[in-house]
Amino acid sequence: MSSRSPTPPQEPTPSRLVGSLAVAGFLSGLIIIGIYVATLDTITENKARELREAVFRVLPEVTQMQKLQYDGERVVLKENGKDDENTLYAGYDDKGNLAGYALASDGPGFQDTIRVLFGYQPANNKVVGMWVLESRETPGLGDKIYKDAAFVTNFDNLSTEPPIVTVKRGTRSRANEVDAITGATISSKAVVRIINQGVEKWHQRLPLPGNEPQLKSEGRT
Amino acid sequence: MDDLIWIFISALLVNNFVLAYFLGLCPFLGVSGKLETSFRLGLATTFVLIITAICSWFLNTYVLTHAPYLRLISFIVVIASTVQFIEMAIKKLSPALFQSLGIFLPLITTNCAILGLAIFATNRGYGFWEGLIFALGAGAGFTLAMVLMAGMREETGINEVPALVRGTAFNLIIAGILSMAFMGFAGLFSST
Amino acid sequence: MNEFLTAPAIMTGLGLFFGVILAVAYRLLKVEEDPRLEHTEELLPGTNCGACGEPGCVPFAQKLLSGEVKPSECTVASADDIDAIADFLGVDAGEAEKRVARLHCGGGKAQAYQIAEYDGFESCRAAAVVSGGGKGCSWGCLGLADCEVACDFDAIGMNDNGLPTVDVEKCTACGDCVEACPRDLFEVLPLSQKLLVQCNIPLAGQAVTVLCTAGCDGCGKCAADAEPGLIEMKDELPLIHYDSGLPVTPKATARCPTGAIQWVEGDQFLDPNQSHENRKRYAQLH
Amino acid sequence: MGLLFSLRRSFAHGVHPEHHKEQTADLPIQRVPFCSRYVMPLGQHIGAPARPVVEVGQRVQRGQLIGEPGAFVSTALHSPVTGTVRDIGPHRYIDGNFRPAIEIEADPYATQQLPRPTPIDWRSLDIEQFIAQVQHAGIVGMGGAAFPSHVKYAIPEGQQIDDLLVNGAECEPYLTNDHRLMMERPEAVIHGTEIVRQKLGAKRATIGVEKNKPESIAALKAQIGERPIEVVALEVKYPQGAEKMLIKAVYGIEVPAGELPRDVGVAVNNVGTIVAIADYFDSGMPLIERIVTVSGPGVAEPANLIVPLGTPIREVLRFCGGLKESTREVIMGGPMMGTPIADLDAPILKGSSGILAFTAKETGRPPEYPCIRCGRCLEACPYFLNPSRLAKLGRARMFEEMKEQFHVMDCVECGACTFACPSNIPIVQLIRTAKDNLRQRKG
Amino acid sequence: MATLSNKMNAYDEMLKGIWRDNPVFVQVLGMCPMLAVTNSAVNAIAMGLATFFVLVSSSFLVSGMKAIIPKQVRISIYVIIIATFVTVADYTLLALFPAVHKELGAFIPLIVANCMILGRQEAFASKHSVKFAVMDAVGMAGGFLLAMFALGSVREILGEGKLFGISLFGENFEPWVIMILPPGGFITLGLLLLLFNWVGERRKQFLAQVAAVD
Amino acid sequence: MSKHDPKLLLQSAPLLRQGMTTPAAMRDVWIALLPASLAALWYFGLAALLVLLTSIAGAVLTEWLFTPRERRAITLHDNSAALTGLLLGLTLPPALPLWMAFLGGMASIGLGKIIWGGLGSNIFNPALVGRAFLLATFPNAMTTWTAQSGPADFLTLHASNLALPFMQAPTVGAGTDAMTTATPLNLMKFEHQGTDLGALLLGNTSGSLGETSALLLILGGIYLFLRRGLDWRIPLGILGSAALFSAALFLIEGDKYPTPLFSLLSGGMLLGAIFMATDPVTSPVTPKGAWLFAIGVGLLVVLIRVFGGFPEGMMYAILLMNAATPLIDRYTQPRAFGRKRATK
Ligand SMILES: Cc1cc2nc3c(=O)[nH]c(=O)nc-3n(C[C@H](O)[C@H](O)[C@H](O)COP(=O)(O)O)c2cc1C
Ligand SMILES: Cc1cc2nc3c(=O)[nH]c(=O)nc-3n(C[C@H](O)[C@H](O)[C@H](O)COP(=O)(O)O)c2cc1C
Ligand SMILES: Cc1cc2nc3c(=O)[nH]c(=O)nc-3n(C[C@H](O)[C@H](O)[C@H](O)COP(=O)(O)O)c2cc1C
Ligand SMILES: Cc1cc2nc3c(=O)[nH]c(=O)nc-3n(C[C@H](O)[C@H](O)[C@H](O)CO)c2cc1C
Ligand code: SF4
Ligand code: SF4
Ligand code: SF4
Ligand code: SF4
Ligand code: FES
Repeated sequence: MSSRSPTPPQEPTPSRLVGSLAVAGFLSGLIIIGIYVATLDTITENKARELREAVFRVLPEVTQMQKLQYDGERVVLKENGKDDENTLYAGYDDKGNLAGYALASDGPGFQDTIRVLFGYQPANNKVVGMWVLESRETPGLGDKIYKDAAFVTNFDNLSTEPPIVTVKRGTRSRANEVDAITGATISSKAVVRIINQGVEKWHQRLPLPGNEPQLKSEGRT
Repeated sequence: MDDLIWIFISALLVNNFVLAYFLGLCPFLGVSGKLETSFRLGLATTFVLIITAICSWFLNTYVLTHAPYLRLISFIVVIASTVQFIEMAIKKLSPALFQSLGIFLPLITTNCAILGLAIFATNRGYGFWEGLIFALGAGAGFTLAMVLMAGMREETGINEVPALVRGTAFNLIIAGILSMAFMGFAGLFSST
Repeated sequence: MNEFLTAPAIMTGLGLFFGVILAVAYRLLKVEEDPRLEHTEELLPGTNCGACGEPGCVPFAQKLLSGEVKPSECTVASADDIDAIADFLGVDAGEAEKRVARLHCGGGKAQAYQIAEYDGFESCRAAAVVSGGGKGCSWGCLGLADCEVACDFDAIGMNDNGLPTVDVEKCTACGDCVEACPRDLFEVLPLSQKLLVQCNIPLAGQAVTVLCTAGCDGCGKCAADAEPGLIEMKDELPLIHYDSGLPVTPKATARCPTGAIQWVEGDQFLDPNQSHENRKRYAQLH
Repeated sequence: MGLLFSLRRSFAHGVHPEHHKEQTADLPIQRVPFCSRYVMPLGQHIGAPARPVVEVGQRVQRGQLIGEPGAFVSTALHSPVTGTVRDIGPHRYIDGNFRPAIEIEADPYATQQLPRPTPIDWRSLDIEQFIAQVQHAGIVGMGGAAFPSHVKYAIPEGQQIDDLLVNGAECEPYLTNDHRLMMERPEAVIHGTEIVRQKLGAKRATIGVEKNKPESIAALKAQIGERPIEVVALEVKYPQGAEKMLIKAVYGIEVPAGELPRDVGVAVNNVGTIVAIADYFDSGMPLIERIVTVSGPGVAEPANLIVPLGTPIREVLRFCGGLKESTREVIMGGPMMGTPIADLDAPILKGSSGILAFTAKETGRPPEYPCIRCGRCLEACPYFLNPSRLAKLGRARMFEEMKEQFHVMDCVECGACTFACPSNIPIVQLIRTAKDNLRQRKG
Repeated sequence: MATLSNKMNAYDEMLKGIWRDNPVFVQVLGMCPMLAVTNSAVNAIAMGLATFFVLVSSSFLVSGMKAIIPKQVRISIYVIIIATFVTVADYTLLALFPAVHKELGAFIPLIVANCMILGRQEAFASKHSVKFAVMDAVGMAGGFLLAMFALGSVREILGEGKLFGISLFGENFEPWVIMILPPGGFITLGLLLLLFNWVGERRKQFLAQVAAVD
Repeated sequence: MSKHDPKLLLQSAPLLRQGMTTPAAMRDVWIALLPASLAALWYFGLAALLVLLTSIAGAVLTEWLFTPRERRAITLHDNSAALTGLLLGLTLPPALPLWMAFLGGMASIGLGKIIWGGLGSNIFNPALVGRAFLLATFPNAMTTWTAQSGPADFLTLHASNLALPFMQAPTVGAGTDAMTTATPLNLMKFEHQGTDLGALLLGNTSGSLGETSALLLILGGIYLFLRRGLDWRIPLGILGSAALFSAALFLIEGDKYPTPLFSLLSGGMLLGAIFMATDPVTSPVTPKGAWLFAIGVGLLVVLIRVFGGFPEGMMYAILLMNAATPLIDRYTQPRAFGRKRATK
């Protein structure tokens, strides 16, 4: 009991209350913007690198990429603005030829939402790579969807026509089949379902072969 | 529609705020000793969660697109002020409602379930309805966990729990076992 | 660089906006409350023990504000705390006389006869409802510690003789033991009242001695030895009139044949040979 | 369901203890000889104690009034013997406490004859006079609770008794006093029933007897004649004799909690009470003796006895050959609801239906285990309480909750729950402790 | 107030937070971050350090400005101060340790809601000098860090057989998956608290014995 | 018969007791479980015996270690700790490393019972707490089901049984895979493949030790019922509601969902409904509450089995309803005699 004021504290004027709140807000705004600006470059760079790594992982033999946006009718180059569910990435090889698209898709897994990025070549209905961006699947079981190399490589060359199906481990025989992970059938199926949904969503939107967006500049972002 | 249902079920059972995300533990451990109170706190929390969902959607859509770096602080300021305003209004307009729900409001505004909801909803890019359903599910899940916990604590209160165990340690262990039981909901409606 | 302006601007705006709203709301929606209540409450111990006779600390605080009670009536708060409250409210702290719970029975295992054997739930009240628990004296202490359990301040312990001993230091005079005892043996008395009757039996003579060697047999010697008028024999028991203002001395205990009346400084039952002591004193006097 | 229960002539829940009545069921009622010292507690009944109207040293005749009713809910007290008043003061009562009592030393040379019978013309009495007479006769309920009978007959304005229910269930194990009474004096039972029925203005009377007493049922039926009295054979189940259960079994009516039988138009009397009334109006003899079953494995010679009130239990047992070496516990009343006796000098009271002695075999119990919430107590409790919860709360000293939420005050302490409990939890004792606590708080 | 402060020993203030008044084991504060991110020792330490930074800086600022903050809006202002420092911590982590930031994810902003931080401002920093406020903050945050580390390492050791990512028991160790799952968090913290109580009890008994001998 | 002699006992009435005691009630459950336990030995050989014995040992040892000295004599004597161990053992897969079975026994009693204050005070079924703990801790080992060995090779042991404490089973991958099979529920959930009802009744399918033979479990249930050892409402309510729910699903889409009969006879349904949901300590005491509890369990099992992530839902369904038991009890107080409504 350190504050033993004999009388209850006086009430200050409302304007002083409002004023001090405003001042606090002002100062805090200043500090925040300071740190934001100071870290902005590094953060953007980190993010870009991460993204590039992910895109390069799901699209083999790609060396350059650019960000695109589906605007409701067509796919256009995205210069800036926030990413949303209609954002996609195109990957190009050394010579600037389009090698495929990197598409993000998500859906419920065993525990929580799983978000994956997968490489897709609409020309030959193929998934050419898969990378888990986000998941809270059980360590030791569900996390094999990104930790188990055998599972991840399932997606390196996978036909999506007819849609991908999961089969019991070791019984994979067709081009559209994925070996499930023993003990994590559900997570495996979830990944497949998420990719199928992604393919379904994007297949119609992507430009036909020949109409692909060209690589602008030297592949920024 | 399916998505909305899954968001609700997920927040209610599979990814219960308290039992899977560890959000709102202070009131969960502190208040869940009495059933009546727990239930009312649950209702009040659901109410604040809904307010939060609305505020955060508003901020995300109209303010933060210009200044994303202000996300955290503006959430805090706006949610806290709105709730405080509502609290004063209830106190004045309906003392009965204030007695049953309002007295919890200050307690709730400072807990992490509220901020957690705003942040999760933003991170996941939820729209208005999604955010609202998420808040409803999270609130219902919080209430469910609170009420189950309160029932168990009232029951164990008259049992011969060893003196050394009684208290927070015991409540955490009960919560742990409850959380283990809630694992049974994992994968609900996502596997088929 | 315009970000350096937006951020502070938005924040200042938010601060102003909500500051004004809340300030206005505060004016319009304010509910009157005594502003001193909160602080008074903080100064109280917050144990909600009820020793003050109020249902808890908050109601006590309310009565403090309205002047119905004095700070010192809280028996749990330390002297410093009481002064602080009195200071804060600008009232008189009040005089508190230290009071403690005293037992009106000295018939432990070694003194009182057991006529039957009790077999059941270990609680005085439970035993009392099963034909008196087998103790010959149906007024005496049953020794199954209901009072010890009831005391929230850990002030009561059961001694080897099966009687509860009250730690004078720890007792806050809350009266819980008075309520718990099925035989109504406790009374909260000022610590300064050192002459105590440790028996409650309304019988006299041999009817008492066949039940308990420490019982008051109603002989009246204490009344005779004390200042005339101080002790009255009522229902075969000495009744001490402290309010008479007459001097109270250990003399009254000197000839008590059973030790039922005692001169107690501090805790009761500290000395297992007390009744023996009484007899010695009697011998010295004559 | 209601129909089903009424067809089965029983109530829901309850337990089936072994009835152990064979020890005394065939033993005719005998009279114990007089002894030297009698103790008549002033308060042997529910209500205010009687006021002594004699002085120490005064000579009293058998049947002479020695105590006046202390209030309306109180009855008169009469001397069980001819002798001299020795003391008026605290004496040990069966509940272990000391209670004011009149001690009478019997005159060893007195004949102990009653004055010549002076029948009372009950037909000419109006209800007030009848009530006054019953109160003056010192008659209280002999079914255990010792509630002054005349109070039951004082029906408040606006209420009407349609049915008189005579309780001959005798559901307590070991006891056979009511059974012997019904067998040996069926005419007195029927006669008493008619007196009370007519005075209360009830249309019908029903005598409820458990099926395990076919001789009693037959004897009663043989005496009815044209009277509007019915004898009903009830299922053998404990506590069939508890009045609300009996009403439920016979009429299918549930007496609301906190209300009395008369609120549903029923008056309930034990057969012993009925016979006491019959005897009083036939001979003018007030209540100075009663029938007591002495039984149990610890008694040398079990018996059904007519015992003058105030006789020390020790004397009754002596007449029955004393206690066996192996006796560990003596109780007054039945084994389910009786009171254990701490001091054998305590006297026989108006409400003492039996003296039972038990040996280590019956009193030795397995250790107490924690409650495993098996629910057997709930299924036993005829009052549909939750004894398991009550016991837990009782231990945790949460008395208010027991009362407010779990209706502890509705418990009649029948003991069915404790009987059924596999964990040997002293449920009834915990309940009684809590009730005692609550009563003290209120007072 | 000055006199009060003078009577106190700054080091005592610091030490009490670490053991006697440990914010987690004794005061049971800040449970949410405590449980949410302690599935490995590294995460626990990162979160602990972020909390440390926020608590110490806010205490410093609050005690420094206590004279000019109006009482009625003090809580709002504390919250603004805390939220500012949390944002600072958030961006710093994101820039310098993106991997750690990814793991801690949503829980860094939740430091704002950690009752321990606001509690210290209200109960201590706003009433004491800068020196004591900082000392107290260091002690409390240190105690928090310690508790985080204890929980994090137990969970990582049993849950993965590793500590700081280094394998402890060889390849064949069977990990206790539950430790990394939510129930494991609750139960382990419960058992740690139990252990803490038990040690405290034993200590009290021991001290009582020593006193008796004296 | 002198004045104070013999010193009489004072015991509160009633003096009579029904005769059934708590240890005897527990013993009845043991007897009722005997056929199913023997079947486990018959089908799974020595491995079954070892798993059962270690889980019992883990349970009993923990009970003994953590019970205050003065209560030890009676807690071990009441047969309940060993029963918990046995029930836990019956829910484990046959090839489980023994050290895990032991740990499971310890978790059952430690987390499921002792912490709560011992017999009668726990809210959750201890055996299932132990199993849930094991499943969450060692999900791989706990979902590795081996084919039945049959009485011929009674003595063969699985290498995995003998794994060193804290270590994985020595042969991961090929070795165990050769022996592993899917349980009827796994087949149903992931392959939409039924199992012959005859096999389910007799028990020659894979699964946990005690769950395979429906017939013997029902036999045990009947024995317990006759001995009044269980509350008949609970198994009846669970089986009834589960049957109705799965019948409804089956009618809607027969080729996707199992038949009701399959639901009732497969997996832990019967073991759970007869022996675990009926644990008196952790189920409601009130009759109405028992019905609610049972229906809740029945619905949850089918919900989890059909729509959830796990092929089997009995354990979680029971644990979840255990958590709700205090609330159920509170709101289903019997209506006291002569009172209008039950108050809460
Ligand atoms: C604690 C625990 C966590 C689990 N986590 C996952 C998971 O993250 N992903 C998954 O597909 N299955 C998980 N499972 C397993 C599923 O419940 C289910 O048994 C499995 O997916 C099907 O088994 P199978 O793949 O061996 O056929 C988990 C099981 C347990 C016990
Ligand atoms: C205060 C009080 C008043 C009673 N008044 C009446 C009454 O007016 N009429 C009546 O028939 N019974 C009355 N009773 C008696 C009860 O109905 C009941 O017969 C008695 O308590 C003993 O019943 P039991 O042996 O079933 O416990 C009264 C009881 C009490 C305690
Ligand atoms: C559990 C219980 C059992 C009882 N059993 C009997 C019994 O068997 N016979 C009987 O006459 N009264 C029995 N009574 C007393 C009756 O409830 C009721 O008080 C009595 O029949 C009223 O008649 P009375 O006032 O003439 O005694 C029992 C009471 C209770 C509470
Ligand atoms: C019918 C019956 C079923 C039981 N079922 C279980 C059970 O499923 N799991 C368990 O641990 N104990 C069981 N027990 C034993 C006992 O009730 C259990 O150990 C307590 O929950 C421990 O407090 C059962 C006992 C009985 C009488
Ligand atoms: S219960 Fe009795 S001994 Fe204990 S503090 Fe209160 S008055 Fe004193
Ligand atoms: S004083 Fe009263 S409560 Fe205390 S032990 Fe004696 S009889 Fe029991
Ligand atoms: S003693 Fe009370 S609680 Fe027990 S069965 Fe009888 S009426 Fe019910
Ligand atoms: S009969 Fe006994 S063990 Fe069973 S619920 Fe009732 S009190 Fe508990
Ligand atoms: S830390 Fe989460 S509610 Fe307090």
